[in-house]
Amino acid sequence: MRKLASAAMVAVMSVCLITGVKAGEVEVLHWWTSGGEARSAAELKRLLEAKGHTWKDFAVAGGGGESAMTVLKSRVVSGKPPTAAQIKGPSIQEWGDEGVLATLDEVAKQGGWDELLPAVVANVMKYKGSYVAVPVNVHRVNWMWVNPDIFKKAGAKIPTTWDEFIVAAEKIKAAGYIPVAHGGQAWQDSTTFESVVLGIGGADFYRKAFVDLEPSALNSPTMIQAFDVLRKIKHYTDKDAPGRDWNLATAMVINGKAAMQFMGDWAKGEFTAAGKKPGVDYECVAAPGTAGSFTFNIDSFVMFDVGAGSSQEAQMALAATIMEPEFQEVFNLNKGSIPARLNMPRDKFDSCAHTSMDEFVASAKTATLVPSMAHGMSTFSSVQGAIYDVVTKFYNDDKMPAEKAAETLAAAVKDAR
Amino acid sequence: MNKAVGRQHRAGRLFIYGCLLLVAVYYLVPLFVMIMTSLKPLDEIRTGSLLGLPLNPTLEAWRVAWGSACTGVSCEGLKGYFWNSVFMVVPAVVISTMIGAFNGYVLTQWRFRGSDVLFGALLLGCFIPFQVVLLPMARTLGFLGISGSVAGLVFVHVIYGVAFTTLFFRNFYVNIPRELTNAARIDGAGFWLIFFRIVLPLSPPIIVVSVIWQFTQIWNDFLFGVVYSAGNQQPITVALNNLVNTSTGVKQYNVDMAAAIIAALPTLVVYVVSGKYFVRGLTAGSVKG
Amino acid sequence: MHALKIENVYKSFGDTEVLKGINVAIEPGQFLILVGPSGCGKSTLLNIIAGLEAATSGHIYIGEREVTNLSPKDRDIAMVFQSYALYPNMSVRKNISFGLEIRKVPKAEQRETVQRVATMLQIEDLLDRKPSQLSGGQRQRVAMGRALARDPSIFLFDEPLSNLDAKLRVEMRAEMKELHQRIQSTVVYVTHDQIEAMTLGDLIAVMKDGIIQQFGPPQVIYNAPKNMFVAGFLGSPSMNFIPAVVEQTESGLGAFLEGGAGRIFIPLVHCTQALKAWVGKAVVLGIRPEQITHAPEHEGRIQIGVCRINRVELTGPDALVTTCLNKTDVIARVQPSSLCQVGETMALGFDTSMIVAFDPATEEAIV
Amino acid sequence: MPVSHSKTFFKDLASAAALERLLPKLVMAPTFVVTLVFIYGFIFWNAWLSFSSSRMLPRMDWAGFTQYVRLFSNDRWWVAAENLAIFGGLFIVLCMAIGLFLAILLDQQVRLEGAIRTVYLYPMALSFIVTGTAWKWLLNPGLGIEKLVRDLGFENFTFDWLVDPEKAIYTVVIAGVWQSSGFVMALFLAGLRGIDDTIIKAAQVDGASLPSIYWRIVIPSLRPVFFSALIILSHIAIKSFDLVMALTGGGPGYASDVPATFMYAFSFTRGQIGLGAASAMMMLAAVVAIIVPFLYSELRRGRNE
Repeated sequence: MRKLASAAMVAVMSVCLITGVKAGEVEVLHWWTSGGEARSAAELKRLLEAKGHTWKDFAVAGGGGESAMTVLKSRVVSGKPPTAAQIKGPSIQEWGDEGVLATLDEVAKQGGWDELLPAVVANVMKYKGSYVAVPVNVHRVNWMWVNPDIFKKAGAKIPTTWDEFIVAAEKIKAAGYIPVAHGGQAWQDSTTFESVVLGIGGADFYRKAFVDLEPSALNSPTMIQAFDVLRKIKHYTDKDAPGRDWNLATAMVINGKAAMQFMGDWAKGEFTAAGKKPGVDYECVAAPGTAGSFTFNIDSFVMFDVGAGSSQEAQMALAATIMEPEFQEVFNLNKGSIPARLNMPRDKFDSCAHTSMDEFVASAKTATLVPSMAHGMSTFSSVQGAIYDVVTKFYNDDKMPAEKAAETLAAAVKDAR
Repeated sequence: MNKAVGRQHRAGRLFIYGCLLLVAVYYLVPLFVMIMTSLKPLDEIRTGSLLGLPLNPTLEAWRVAWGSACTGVSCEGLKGYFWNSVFMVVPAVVISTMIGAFNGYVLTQWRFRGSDVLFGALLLGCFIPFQVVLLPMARTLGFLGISGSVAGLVFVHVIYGVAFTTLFFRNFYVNIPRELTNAARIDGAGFWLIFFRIVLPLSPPIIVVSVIWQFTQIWNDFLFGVVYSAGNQQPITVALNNLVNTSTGVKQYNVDMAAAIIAALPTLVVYVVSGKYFVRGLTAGSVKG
Repeated sequence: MHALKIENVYKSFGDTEVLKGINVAIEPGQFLILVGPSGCGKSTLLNIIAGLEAATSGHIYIGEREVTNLSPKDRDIAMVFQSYALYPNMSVRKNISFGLEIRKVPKAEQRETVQRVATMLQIEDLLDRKPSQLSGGQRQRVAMGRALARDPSIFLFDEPLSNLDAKLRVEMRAEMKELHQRIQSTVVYVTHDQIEAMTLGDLIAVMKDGIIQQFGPPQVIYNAPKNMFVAGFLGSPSMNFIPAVVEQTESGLGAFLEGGAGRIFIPLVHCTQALKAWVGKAVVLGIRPEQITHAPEHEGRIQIGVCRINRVELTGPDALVTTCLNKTDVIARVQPSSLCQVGETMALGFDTSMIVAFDPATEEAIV
Repeated sequence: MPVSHSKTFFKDLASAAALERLLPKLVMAPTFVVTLVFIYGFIFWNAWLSFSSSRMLPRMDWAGFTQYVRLFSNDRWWVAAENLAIFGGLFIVLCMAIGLFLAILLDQQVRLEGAIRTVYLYPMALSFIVTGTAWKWLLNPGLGIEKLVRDLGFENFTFDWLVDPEKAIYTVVIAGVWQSSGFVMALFLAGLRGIDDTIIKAAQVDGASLPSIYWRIVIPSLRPVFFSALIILSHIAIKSFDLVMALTGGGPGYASDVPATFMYAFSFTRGQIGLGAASAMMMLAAVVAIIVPFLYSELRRGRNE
């Protein structure tokens, strides 16, 4: 009898001990499932586990997070949200409206986030003045990736305006290369398109069209011009482009089949994986007409309200870990982007990243720092989707006049708001 | 006369075999491409022809897909997920087949007022697009406290599989004469005894059909699997999707293909091994309206 | 004590009423036949007795107890089905012993019973076969065996012989009759075959439209049918119905039949009291074919008429000839030896002692 | 047994019988509840959503027919609806035709029947994701069939339906038929095996030729099989989601979008749950309009037989 009692005592005590450490579990929903991204996520896991918490991986790949969003909505509806999920841009506000997010103000205060983060980034992370999300990186979208060899062979100059682009593209085509590597998927069409709009209309026009969604900008001569340019770009792509994944398009630039690709800086990972060096084997330049401007795409983790307790501790630890320089550095080296926090040592980063960092700070001052429409930073997903539909429809339907496209765009956006 | 008939007959045979073989090629090409690709090294895929035989066949891709491909932060291949799927499929198939058998038994041998209407309603129900049920089902699972668990996933698969299993069993049992169960009732057997002693022993053909159908459906399901499973309990289709859908990095087509075949292997085996019984089971009555 | 009593049983499926107040009672050891055309409700009634279907209202008693709300297994009955309903997955032995097994009869006793029944039905060497390996007649025997093994208070038969060929059916009919006489069990037997009904039954209930039209011993029903339906249903070829007008003559009540070759006077000797009211009115006279034969054979109350023969059918032992009386086809049963050709005339003798008269409006017998 | 048992004993028996009469209903009860809640309840819930202003997550307010108005003015929806008509029609007809044709051929006492049948049947075992991936390769002009034929020396051969917005939906048909026709073949084969031989013999005695025996006698008697196949195929066609996603992703542009992908995109990716719900209601309405008459007539026939 006494034996039994003491055994029970031990059992009770050991339970107390375990909870005493307050080691929690985080369940992180993300769609980084392969290559450099998976390694980056693994790094986060390692850092968190070093703090004594456990990481329950919840990876759902596919379509830039489309499946993951479905899963996330179901989980929130079921009343069991994950600890953190990869959500960015205005969607953070939408989730904030649902009242399911946890506030990170305490962690932010301890970490001095207000000083570390540029105002633009910090604003995206806050809902009604409170931090609810942690940024992991800043992508620049308006890049053009260039194979300098082909330009040399074709005798073309790397374009800085869209007029120059056409001249160069003609030469490259004549030399027997594909001028533009492209994957015909809606988001890639729009990624190219937003660079065109930014290059032709400038940052103010871009903001009016894609942030303020003014009909006068959406259905304007400038927009018509942008659509015309998009169609010209299409003529410089190969006919197998539809449905192609972006990384295969990048591979065409790497392998010397195509001269240029309009893509965000995640494309750099492909070059790096192929053993190519920036400035030597490839060039990273701003898309024509967008030098000095910066379309940003910030990946971030939103923290869900999981109630008090050990999992909340783990959640806070996760938020803090993401903001630590150690993680920001490793992660962004892997991913090709730049850290979201300022004043990081930059010696490990390459020249493209350096350009990106400089322009990020500079463009913030000149008001040419704009959110990426194609990557859900400027509007709610419904509007983004409506724009996608029009752009991709125009891109794939050569019979559709640019005027019609601009008109449809304004109407579709109005409908989706 | 006889010769002419013989020649005509031979021409007919030739036509039959010609058609059958031609169609067989159409059916086999995709599998052939998948297998060949999975056996090639990556650079050979980029340069060579899609239909070409591998010059340096290697099982490396298979090894990677099974044991070391990344499906998230962990890079342990499909092997863990494979068993997740097994633990989900087996109970789901067993339970839905069982319920289907009970329902079919009641709907044919113990009809009651409104049972036909119920059956019609059930049948209509299998046309509901599954996307519609995702959110309300999520809430229900949360309410029942089985969200994000294997039990929850089994629950969902059973619910949306019962319509089909019921259809199969009902159409099979409709051919069992009512007199047979009546005779058993007179002999003193009750509802369950009749089912287990008389009806069930007649059922193997249709059980095979139902099991094959359910097994394939559930094993291959992605939508429910991805939405209702929690992190480390995801079924193999979700892992396959994670593995194939790279957002960054080089696409390893050979690994993708090997993984796709691994994910499809159990259902393939089921079809190949029991295909004969499948057709037999269908013959035995399931196709009779 | 009745072996079976059915009291005021009604049954409807949805809006259609298939049984409209059935009342029947039989004594132990009696062989009751439920006979009628398909759709008359006889099988439904049998199922209700068995408990396979529930009556909408009414009561069923087996022996001294009411079984209306009992399930089949508690009613102490056995049943043989039209399709035999042998369990296809079980051997003959198992088929026979299944009911015993469920009732937890000891193993040894089961074996003994199976042996006894098998011997009785001469199916010993079939015991280890599956039903699919048996012929129709063998299956029928096994189905009987399954019922016999149980030794119930009532046997129910649902058209057990209708799936057999003609010869086998006659054999089995005789065998069943003999078996019943031997074991003296109470039987309810459904059939649409009037010969089975006549030969097997102690009592017959003729059914139509969910109503028992007449209930009684076979010969009574045959000779004194209550209405035209019963009269027409029993007997083959069925009774001739001839429209006629009742007249009062010097020799009593009677009617004239107008044929192609002359007038025949038919005296009406039964129920004269009731028929008096019908003088001058139209009735239907029912005469069975065997009561119209070739003339010389008969004695007694015989009327002879010369008739034109329109059709001749030979059946072997005798011949059926058709003539036309009162504009109605009338069939007579004659000896083949006295047969004439189609178109010729023939003297036919009418045995008027068995003639029944019916009210043409209600089709009820005039009594 | 003592005689005195009778009263209560028989009462017990009666209540046991009542229980037994209740039992079938009890057994069906879970299915009934499940159908009511998880199918019709959810449909009702969805109908409600379609009249709400729900965006990212469900919100139960009343917005009238706004979502339907938006749906009908959405160009993409009409593309999706037209695609379903093209895909569904072709898919069902081709699967039935090929399945029946193969079944008849296989029913001619063919050698190696088992092996051939397995070959025809195996695609059904694969998930649509796998099917889509494999066919994406084969149909890709730069990788698959077009390249192969060109490598054989036919330089002008083009087969670029996958990347042609006008033809992309037909590639979905090709892959879909590939996947499902074998199963239909099995259904028909089973149906053929179930036909009474004497009917065919009788027709032969009557002097009918083999094709006309099939056309006039065998095929009409396969009516129930056509019904089963129709149910299963239309079920697959209407729910064709995975296949489209894996093969074309709805592209190029949204040229090969179908209602299922449309509904998914708007409900989950676009955060327009109300609109998605409205599109789902339209899908259900189409199903009801097509399937219910069939179901009704077949079930009635079944009851009368």
